[in-house]
Amino acid sequence: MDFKVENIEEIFSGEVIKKISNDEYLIKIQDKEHQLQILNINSNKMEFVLDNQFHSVRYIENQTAEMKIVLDGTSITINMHTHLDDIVYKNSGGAETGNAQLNLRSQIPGKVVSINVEEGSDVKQDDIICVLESMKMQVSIKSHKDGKIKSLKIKEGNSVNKNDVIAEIE
Amino acid sequence: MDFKVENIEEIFSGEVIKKISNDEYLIKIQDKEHQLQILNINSNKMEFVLDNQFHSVRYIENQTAEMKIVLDGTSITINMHTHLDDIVYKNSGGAETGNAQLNLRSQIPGKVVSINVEEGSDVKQDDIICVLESMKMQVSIKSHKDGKIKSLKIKEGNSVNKNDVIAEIE
Amino acid sequence: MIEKVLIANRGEIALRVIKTCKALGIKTVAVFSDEDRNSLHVKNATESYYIGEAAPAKSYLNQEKILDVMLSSGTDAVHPGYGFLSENDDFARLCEKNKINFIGPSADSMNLCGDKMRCKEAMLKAKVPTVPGSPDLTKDADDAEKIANDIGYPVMLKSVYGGGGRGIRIVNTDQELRDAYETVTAESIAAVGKSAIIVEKFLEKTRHIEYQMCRDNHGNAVHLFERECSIQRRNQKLIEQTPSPVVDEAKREEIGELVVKAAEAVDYTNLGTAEFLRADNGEFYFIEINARLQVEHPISEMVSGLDFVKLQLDIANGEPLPFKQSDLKMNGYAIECRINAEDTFLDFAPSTGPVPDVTIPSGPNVRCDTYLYPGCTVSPFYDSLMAKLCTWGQTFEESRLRMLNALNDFYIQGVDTSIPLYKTILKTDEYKNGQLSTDFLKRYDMINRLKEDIKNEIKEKQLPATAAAIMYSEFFHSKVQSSNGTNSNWKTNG
Amino acid sequence: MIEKVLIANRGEIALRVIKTCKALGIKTVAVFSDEDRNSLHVKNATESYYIGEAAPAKSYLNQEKILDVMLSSGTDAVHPGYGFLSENDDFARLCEKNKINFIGPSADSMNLCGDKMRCKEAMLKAKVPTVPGSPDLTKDADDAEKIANDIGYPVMLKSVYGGGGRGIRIVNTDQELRDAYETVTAESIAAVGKSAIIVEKFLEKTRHIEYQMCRDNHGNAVHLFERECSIQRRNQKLIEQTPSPVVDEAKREEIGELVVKAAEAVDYTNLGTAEFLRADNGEFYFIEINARLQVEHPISEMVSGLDFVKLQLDIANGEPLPFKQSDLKMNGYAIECRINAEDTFLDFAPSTGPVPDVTIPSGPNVRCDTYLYPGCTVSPFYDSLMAKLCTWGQTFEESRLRMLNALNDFYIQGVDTSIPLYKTILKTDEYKNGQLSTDFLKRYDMINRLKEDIKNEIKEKQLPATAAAIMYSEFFHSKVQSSNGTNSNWKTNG
Repeated sequence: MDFKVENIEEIFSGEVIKKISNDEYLIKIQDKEHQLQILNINSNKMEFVLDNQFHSVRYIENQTAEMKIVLDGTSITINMHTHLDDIVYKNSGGAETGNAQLNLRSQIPGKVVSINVEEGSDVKQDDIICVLESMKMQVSIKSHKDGKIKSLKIKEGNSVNKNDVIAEIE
Repeated sequence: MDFKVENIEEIFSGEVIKKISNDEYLIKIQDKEHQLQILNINSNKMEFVLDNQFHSVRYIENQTAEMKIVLDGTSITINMHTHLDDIVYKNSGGAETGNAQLNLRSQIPGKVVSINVEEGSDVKQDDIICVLESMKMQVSIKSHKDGKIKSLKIKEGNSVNKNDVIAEIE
Repeated sequence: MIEKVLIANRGEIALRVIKTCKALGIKTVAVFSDEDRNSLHVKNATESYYIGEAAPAKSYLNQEKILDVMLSSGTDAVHPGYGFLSENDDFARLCEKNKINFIGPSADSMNLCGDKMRCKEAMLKAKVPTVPGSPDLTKDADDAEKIANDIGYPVMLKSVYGGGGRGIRIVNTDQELRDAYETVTAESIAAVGKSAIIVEKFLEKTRHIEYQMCRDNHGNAVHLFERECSIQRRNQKLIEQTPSPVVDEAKREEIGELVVKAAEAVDYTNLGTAEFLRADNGEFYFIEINARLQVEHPISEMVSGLDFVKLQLDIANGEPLPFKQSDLKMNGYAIECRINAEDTFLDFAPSTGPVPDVTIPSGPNVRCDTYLYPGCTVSPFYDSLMAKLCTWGQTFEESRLRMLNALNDFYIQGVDTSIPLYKTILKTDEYKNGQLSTDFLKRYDMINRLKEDIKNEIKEKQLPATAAAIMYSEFFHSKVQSSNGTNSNWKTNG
Repeated sequence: MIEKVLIANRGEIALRVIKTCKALGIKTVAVFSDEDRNSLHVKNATESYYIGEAAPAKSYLNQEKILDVMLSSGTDAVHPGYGFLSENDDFARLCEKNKINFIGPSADSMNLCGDKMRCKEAMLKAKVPTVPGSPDLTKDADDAEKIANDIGYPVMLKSVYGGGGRGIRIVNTDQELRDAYETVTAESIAAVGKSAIIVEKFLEKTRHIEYQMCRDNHGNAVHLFERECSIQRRNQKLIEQTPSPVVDEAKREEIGELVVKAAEAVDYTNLGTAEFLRADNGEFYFIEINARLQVEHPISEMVSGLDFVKLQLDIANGEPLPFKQSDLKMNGYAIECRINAEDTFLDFAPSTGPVPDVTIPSGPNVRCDTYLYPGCTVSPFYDSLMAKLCTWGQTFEESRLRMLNALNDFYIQGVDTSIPLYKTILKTDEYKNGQLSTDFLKRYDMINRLKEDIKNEIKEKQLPATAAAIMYSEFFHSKVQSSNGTNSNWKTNG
């Protein structure tokens, strides 16, 4: 199995070599063997000792080829695959980025206090589309491009979550 | 239902009068009504507000007529019955107390470091039967009465738990 | 004598006040909104009362409702904390009228402090130097624009009712000024229900240095030393420390004397804070009085050895100060980091939601004031301060190292926090050398240095991270394939 | 310079040492037995090594094994904590031989301190007054009986290798002496593998007052003030405080000078403690030197502002003391309560087992050193100290009130603790007035007063306890009978 840790270039190969006892394993990472002892494990969390160093890991999110963990307090994303080199990362495509992107999304949660445009309005990049309030702060959500408001997905007084679509701009 | 709190003389009658909302109740204790709101509850623990005072209770042990709880950090035993006055407490009998008691029990957990008597030995009250070690302390277990060792229930080097029988003395 | 205190607040400051009251045997009354039903202040107070919906206007700003609770619960005093009603002189007056001891200055003094223009006049009269700016409240955006052009950009727009950095914008052009005028007005109205704006010259490379004021009802006044709060984002303090690296014993005394004059000029009683800008040339300019206990009071408690809430209660009870200025000695160095729920990389945008797990740092000379507990929720209705992490040391270096250690121990699951940023800041030479200014973050490119640090940290953890991933696959993907023998060779799947 | 420290210990003291090392950027190596696989010291150290079975002789007392770990892990220094190998001069010598910096006195000095007879001689030579007693080690029980009859009962039997109150018995008759001689021998052998017993006159109504000694490798010595540790059970300290209520500035200096002489008399280096008995007439008698960091060191840290572990590391690194006696000032009042796993009503018998839940107190000027966490286990293999709860105050009263508050907040599920006893003690006038003596518990009938307090506490909680019982029945016995309507009347079952 190959592993790639976040935005670090190197790709690591890794596997379990041997189960030494009920909770002890010999694993191999990049041709080097390491002793690993599990102190406790469930599907959300593992505590383990690797080469005499204690670590605690929380498994936050798991997909086939990507895993989000918190290791000793640090958030880390790991990509994994049998042969990682072959994969075209989903993030490397051009979909949903920059000018081509239809949806304007909110990057924060908050309550809509005002909407500054209507459906059909023409907008320029950085024009204020709406204002959200969260934690006593007023935050303006600005258009990510020049275009026309195709549809508005919010109402005044409603709450939006992070990543909710604010408007479609074409 | 009647309730008696540990060694306090008074017996309290108590019942739920009314469920006000999903988590609010009106209860009656000794003819006085009280508002009770549950913040969260499971079979081990409840957090509640009684007459605007917050309390946290852990249910440690429950039997039909007796309940052990920890209320706001204090351990309390509660006896309960439809009519508490009618009950003959199991503790008020003479069984297993004082001179009539057969079993010598250990009141502490520990490892048996030495046994000072044999089966058949005659012992006097306060004679040392055995010595236990726990938390680096040596503690002598003494006979609770004059008598003869009927049987010994321990071996040197073994561990005993709190309340384990050490010996039968008749 | 105060026997029962209602705390008209929530979060860590409510807990802070309860702590001292409990130790002194004073009963406490908590109030809570829908959002705070399961909050710790509700659980730790002697009594707790529900006062309304989550939105502050419906609960923590609802004077009538809070007054009802005070009267029905037999409360004899109220501690307002900071924010909410703490600097609302109408509320202070309402309490005075109802014979409830408001723990803070009198309504009149609070009104004077809150009215930044009249306060400034009082200071000028008392010969306390202030920042150049508009002589009066601005009438409207047009008026503000005119003043800005008179004193020259950059200028600062400031709601006189704002506080803690909210309702403040720095603007460089007429257009920016007009936009900001609207936002500041809206924020001020949302926060305290009213708005009035002044314009002031914006001084560059300034430090924010403030003094703890303390004055009893008999006219005895002292200062409890300074705090430097220069590390800010969006005009809100992030990291505070005391003593300030640019205040020596002589300067402390010199400005301290001004602070006592300032307190007298507005007839201030109880604890408060006099805020100053220190220009790069070493001059101090009075900016405003915060007529309340500050967020950052713990670091002053650490170096003075005093319990400020106890001191507030004693003063409110009419007792004379138990010390003179000459009795007070500063002991050691203290630092506070404000642990906010925010996304550093998204211009500090709020981050809210459930916190399934949290580890609170502790240890010798570490203090953490927080409302967090495993399973709690960070609400979007209230401000982003989740915890105040403070450390003390006999030297500044000791305090700094303890803080770094404590920041490493602090784990908050579920929301973004400012903890990584603070770790980066505390390790920089600029911070160690005390090269502080209110534009510290931008001046020293802290966000990019944070990015670099995070990258390096992940790099260091590559090996155990890979091991963690391997074991996860092993356990939760390939369990069926495994044999049970002790020495069997397992094959990884894939 | 020390870069990597092995901590030859477990529990709270291992965590305490790790904390300072971490802040200073020094790597730490933990060792653990089977029983401690999941202990916090294993998780917090940079590296952790398994060293054997639960029984101390098989692990924490296993010098060879620990040496192996030190050599293979590239450790350059060892911190022994207290107990275990901390006062074993063979171990200190083994470290010296292997060029590992033993953080403590030299093996020779430790040997001299540990040999209570030779130490006493050295003190007499240095004109430090000592307690009347046997001139030499006792040969056997017969010899001990003879000496006891010479100096008159009550006498104290004391293993010269004991420590922290273990291996000590007070006896009043020949028969008691003979029984105790055996027990003390056995306990000493179990704890440190050897035994040798002295007999001393037992002074009544004495106070236990000790001084923190501090001496560097260059002969500079100071004392870091006294601690009064008179509240004891079975000759083990329960509650400590500093300053002592019977030591004023002049007395502090007078005895402090003796302490410096004592340190010089045995060529002591690093931190240690000189223990004294103070007779009711005010006389101080030296009893022994504890050649290690004491359990109760945090309260001295609190009033001195020093980090003792850092100080130990600096001295071990050969640095000269950074202060003179005249630089040191005592600041405020500190109290420590030793939170033990024991049954107060069963003659303080050990209580062990799983701890499913625990709430650790915190707050301004509260410090809790502990190995507890929810889900941990209190092991029968090691001693009963689970936590050290310390509070500081500018006045004694402030410290006492904070302690009471913190004791109330402390919740440990699953084992009996000494917390209720401490709450009772701290509320008595005798404690408040400083009427302390080593027989405090018996003299003032504390156990019965505790019983009374518990009874009253339960009485006060009768109403909510009944409510809790009602709701339990409601929810878990009669659920099936209930209707779901919002306003329906529920019937209790019964």
